[in-house]
Amino acid sequence: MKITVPIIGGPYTHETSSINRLMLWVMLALLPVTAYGLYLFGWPAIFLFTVTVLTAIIAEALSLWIARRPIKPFLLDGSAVLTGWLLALTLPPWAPWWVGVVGSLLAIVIGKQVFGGLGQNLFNPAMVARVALLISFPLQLTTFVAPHPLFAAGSPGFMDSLHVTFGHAAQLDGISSATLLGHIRTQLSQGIDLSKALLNQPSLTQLLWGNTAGSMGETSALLILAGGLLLLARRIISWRIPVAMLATVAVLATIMHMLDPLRYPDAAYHLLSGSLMLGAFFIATDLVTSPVTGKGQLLYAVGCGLLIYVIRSWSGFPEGVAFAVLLMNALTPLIDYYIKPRVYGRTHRGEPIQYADEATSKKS
Amino acid sequence: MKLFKIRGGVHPDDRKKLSANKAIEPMPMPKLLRIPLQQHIGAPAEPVVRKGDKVLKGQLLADSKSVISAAVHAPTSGQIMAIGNYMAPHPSGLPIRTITLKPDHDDRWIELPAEVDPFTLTLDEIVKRVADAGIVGMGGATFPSAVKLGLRKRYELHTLVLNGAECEPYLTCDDRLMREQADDILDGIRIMMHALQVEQALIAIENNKPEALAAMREASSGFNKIKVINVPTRYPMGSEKHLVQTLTGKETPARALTADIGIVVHNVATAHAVHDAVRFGRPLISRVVTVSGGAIQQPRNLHVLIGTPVQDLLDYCGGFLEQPSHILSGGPMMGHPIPDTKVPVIKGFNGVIALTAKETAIRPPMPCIRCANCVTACPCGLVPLEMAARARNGDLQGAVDLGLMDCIACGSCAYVCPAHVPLVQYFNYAKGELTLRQRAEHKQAETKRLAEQRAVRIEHQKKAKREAMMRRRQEAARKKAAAQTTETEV
Amino acid sequence: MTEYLLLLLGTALVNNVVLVKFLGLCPFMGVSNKVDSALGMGLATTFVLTLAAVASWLLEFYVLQPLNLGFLRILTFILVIAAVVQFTEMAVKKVSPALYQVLGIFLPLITTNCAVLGVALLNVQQHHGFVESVLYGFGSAVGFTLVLLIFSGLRERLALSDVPKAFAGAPIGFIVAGLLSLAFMGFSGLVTS
Amino acid sequence: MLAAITSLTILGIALGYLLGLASRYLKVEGNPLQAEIEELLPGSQCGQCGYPGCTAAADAIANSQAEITICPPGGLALVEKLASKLGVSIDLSSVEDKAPMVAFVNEALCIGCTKCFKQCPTDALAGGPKQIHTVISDACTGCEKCVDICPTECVAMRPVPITLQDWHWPKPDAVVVTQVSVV
Repeated sequence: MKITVPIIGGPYTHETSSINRLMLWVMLALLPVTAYGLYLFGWPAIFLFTVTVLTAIIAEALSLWIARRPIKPFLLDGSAVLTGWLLALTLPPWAPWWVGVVGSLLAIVIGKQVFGGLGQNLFNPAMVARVALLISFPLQLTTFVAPHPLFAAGSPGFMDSLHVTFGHAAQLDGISSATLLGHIRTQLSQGIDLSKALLNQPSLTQLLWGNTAGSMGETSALLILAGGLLLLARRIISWRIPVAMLATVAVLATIMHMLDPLRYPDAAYHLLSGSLMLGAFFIATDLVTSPVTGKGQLLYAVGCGLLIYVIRSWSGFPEGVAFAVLLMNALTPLIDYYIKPRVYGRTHRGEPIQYADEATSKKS
Repeated sequence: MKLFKIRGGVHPDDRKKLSANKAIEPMPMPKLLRIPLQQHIGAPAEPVVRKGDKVLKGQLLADSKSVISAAVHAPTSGQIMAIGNYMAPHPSGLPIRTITLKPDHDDRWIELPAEVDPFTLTLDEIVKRVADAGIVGMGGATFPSAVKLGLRKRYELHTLVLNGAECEPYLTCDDRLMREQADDILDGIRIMMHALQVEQALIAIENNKPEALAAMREASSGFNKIKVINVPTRYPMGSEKHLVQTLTGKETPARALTADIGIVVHNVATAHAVHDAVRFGRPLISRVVTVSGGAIQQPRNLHVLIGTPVQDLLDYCGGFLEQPSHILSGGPMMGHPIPDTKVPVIKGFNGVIALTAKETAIRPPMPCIRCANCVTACPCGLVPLEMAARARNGDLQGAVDLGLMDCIACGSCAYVCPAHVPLVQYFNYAKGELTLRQRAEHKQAETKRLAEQRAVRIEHQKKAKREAMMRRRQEAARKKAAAQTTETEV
Repeated sequence: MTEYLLLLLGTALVNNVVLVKFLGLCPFMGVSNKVDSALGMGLATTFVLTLAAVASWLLEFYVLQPLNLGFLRILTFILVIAAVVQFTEMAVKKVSPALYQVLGIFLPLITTNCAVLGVALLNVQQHHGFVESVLYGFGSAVGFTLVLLIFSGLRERLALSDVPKAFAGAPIGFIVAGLLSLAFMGFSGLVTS
Repeated sequence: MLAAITSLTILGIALGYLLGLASRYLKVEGNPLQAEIEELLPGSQCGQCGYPGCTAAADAIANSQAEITICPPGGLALVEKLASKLGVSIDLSSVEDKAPMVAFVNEALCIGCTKCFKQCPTDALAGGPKQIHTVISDACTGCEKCVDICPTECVAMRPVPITLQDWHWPKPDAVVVTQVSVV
């Protein structure tokens, strides 16, 4: 029997892993918190989510088509869906449809495809879109609503919801509700200290379960944690980024809270509110834009945590996850440039190891 | 004994069950043997026989003529049909100098020296016997063993490590050899210890081979200088430098040999060949080859004469179950594809593996997503993704700066890559290209010298011509002057 | 003390010369291909910027103001900056010929780096004292170096990626600079001066 | 007015004086670059770059009058070295690396005129007058001078044959998904 076999380089056995599989696991991990968010904020959230993800897919396909790259394998890798998905989770659930569309276009086209597509982007595409939207449309991006669970009394029905998402956004004024971080920021700027500002605000348990105002997928710390643990168990992300990032924020918050309890909320509030949890497990851990070495990842995560705390506490924005992640994304190449693992048989500086007794092992 | 951890590494499914329980069996005599003259690292051997000669089994066919080279012997008795070029058992399929031998089926040995007690020989005599037998590293690296046994002269050695890790999936030839011929291997080890003048020998066997471990333990029970060590199953445990690190905790300095830290590593199959060569004077003319893989009808361990066509091995194992997607010499991690099944088995072949597409799980490559799995897996502490990106963009110097030359091409990175980037091929390409450039540079230096010589020569010629011209002119002037004087005299 | 620290932080991050004030874009785009050369350029600019801030403040305070020669400000400042740059160029050539080669035309072009003149003029405009001027100059330079370093790291990555032809080179550079600027907006409001 | 003129003059003179001093203390001797570049060039004086020889070419490169890609025999490796020496970055993928070529004499056509071997800068052509010439490929730089001069057009450039020692794995195709036919 004569057969021809391709002559390609080795190895000729492989782990049963692929990019699609990685992306599918991340989506699976996002599923609980997404489902809960969609339930919590009702039809408008479902519409916005659908519009955002669909736009991401279409934008990806169009970009690939324009760049004359093969469309099918890159669409099927799931990265575009995931980008749209993550972006949707960070948007206010009742934001108008065009926020999702513009956001997805920014994420896929400016955030990813101009860099050459999958794996080439320097910044997290979802966070590029999130920051660009926040700066361009501050009103729409900071108008949050209290939870209006699906089918609950007082929640908008299907038709009303169409109006919320695809109609005029101005009607939200009556039912808008601030996020905890936004509320604290406003109160502090008015000279009201935390002992009063935190009255009538969601309790820690509420924050844990996520039954509060906030972005679509950021409210339930517990469900995000569950998804994150799944990714950790599957070894898709390493423990370093989430742990170091959360620990940095917690330590800083505790120190500042001890220094001035009336101005700085304690660690629990910081950890459970805003997009910190989602950021720590799903956004900062983005493989493409985070450092490749363990030490580098620790440094990156500590940097993220530090920046988040600084921006939350002292800058003009109540929430800093997106900014912090973008800033650390920008530093990632430098981190990878300066922090490299030690090469076998070499010192950290790259010189061959020299043993003190080497003189004895080589005869002259 | 305390063992030390190595960095990175992977755990590929070892799939040794396919052939681990098949005893080594001899192959029937093939119709033709094709014996390449370079089956080792170093210079090719020079033929000492001519076309048409009748040779006996074990007779020298080609001798090593330089320091790093190895002799080649006749695997059986027969007639030399040709000395020419034949397809090499190498991915390129380019031709290589090859002796074709037609067996006469008598299988008659050349007259062998009487059996000697190796411990009465001088150290140099042992090394010479190993060199004369044409023994090379049989784990696949094919470095001439005699050179390694002579390291005693340049290094202060204390330990001999026997590599029985066999960390490549599928391969079971060392496993079977240790199970079946433990005493012979042990004798070889003792001879090598003697030749190297080391205090101890450590036989390292991965813990997925309990039978081999037991056999070697039993064989070595009487010798307290020889220890059998159970090392964890983890690829690439069989890499010389990493095995030494596991056993001693010491890293071999970059660009140096394990001998620099007083250790010499040999394969267990090499020890067996040393036993044959030194005690009985039998050259290396055959070896054990594992024929395995999902596409093979009946996986087996075969005792094969050097020069046997791979096709014969496949036929003997019942051919293919299904069409293989790859046929390799060696294991799936570091083995190489063979260009055709007509190529011969050589000294470094430890396996012939035919894999199905499902087994290899190779997919079309996608762009790197910087997941850093390769960084975690690399046993050498490199950043494969960055090195490959530079090789891909033609920045070879950049790849070298990142440690390309410290890469052992073990394939751990490519094994775990979810994007299926052919990382190892990038590194092999870059290394090969750099070697070519070095050679080109060498040539450039040479041509520069020639050009300068030529410039000097031409300058000389011109000068000589000028001088000749000058002389002629002076001559003419003198003649003229002489003529004038005669004229005036007249 | 805190005040000075905040001024330094504010000029380096919040009011970054490159990403927020959009000064000094020429060397920012020009000398950011390699991390090492970016670091060299950053250090050279730091030296020039700080020294120029000091020199121009002295000139302003002791010469221009007493003699009522405010109209000569830009002229004299450029003269001083040019001299400092000349000096730096000679020093770099002496100390590190390799860096001199790498920086090439961009080294003398620090003269026309608008960040240097900009900082000197802003010092006057914002009525900074001597120490404040030094810190303002130094802080700006640190911000410049930081951003140049970050950008060079990003561009080294870009050089290895498959940027579509239409965007390769300067276009993608500007896009990245824009995104970086976007990220730096997170610092806005951090230090209100 | 007077104050302005005086102060500017004083400033100019003072700065000029300081710079003059500085230039004395920070003086650098000559341009060592040209010699270093010449060291890197092939030195076969083949003239394919358009300059009369390697020294002239090195001079031109050192003064940025010539591209670092001008030397065909040096190939990609030389370009890389020059780029790192001069600190310029070039898109290496755009530089075409031609397969090395050597001259080959078609002995059936050669009339032994010796013109080629007088031209060869590295004495790579062997043979005497009225004898067939052959090429020593190890010494041939592929400068093509002999091709141009040969009256019978019997010299041709051929790629150097690949041997087992020279072979290396080819570069994998750019990471773009290709349709791999499944067997």
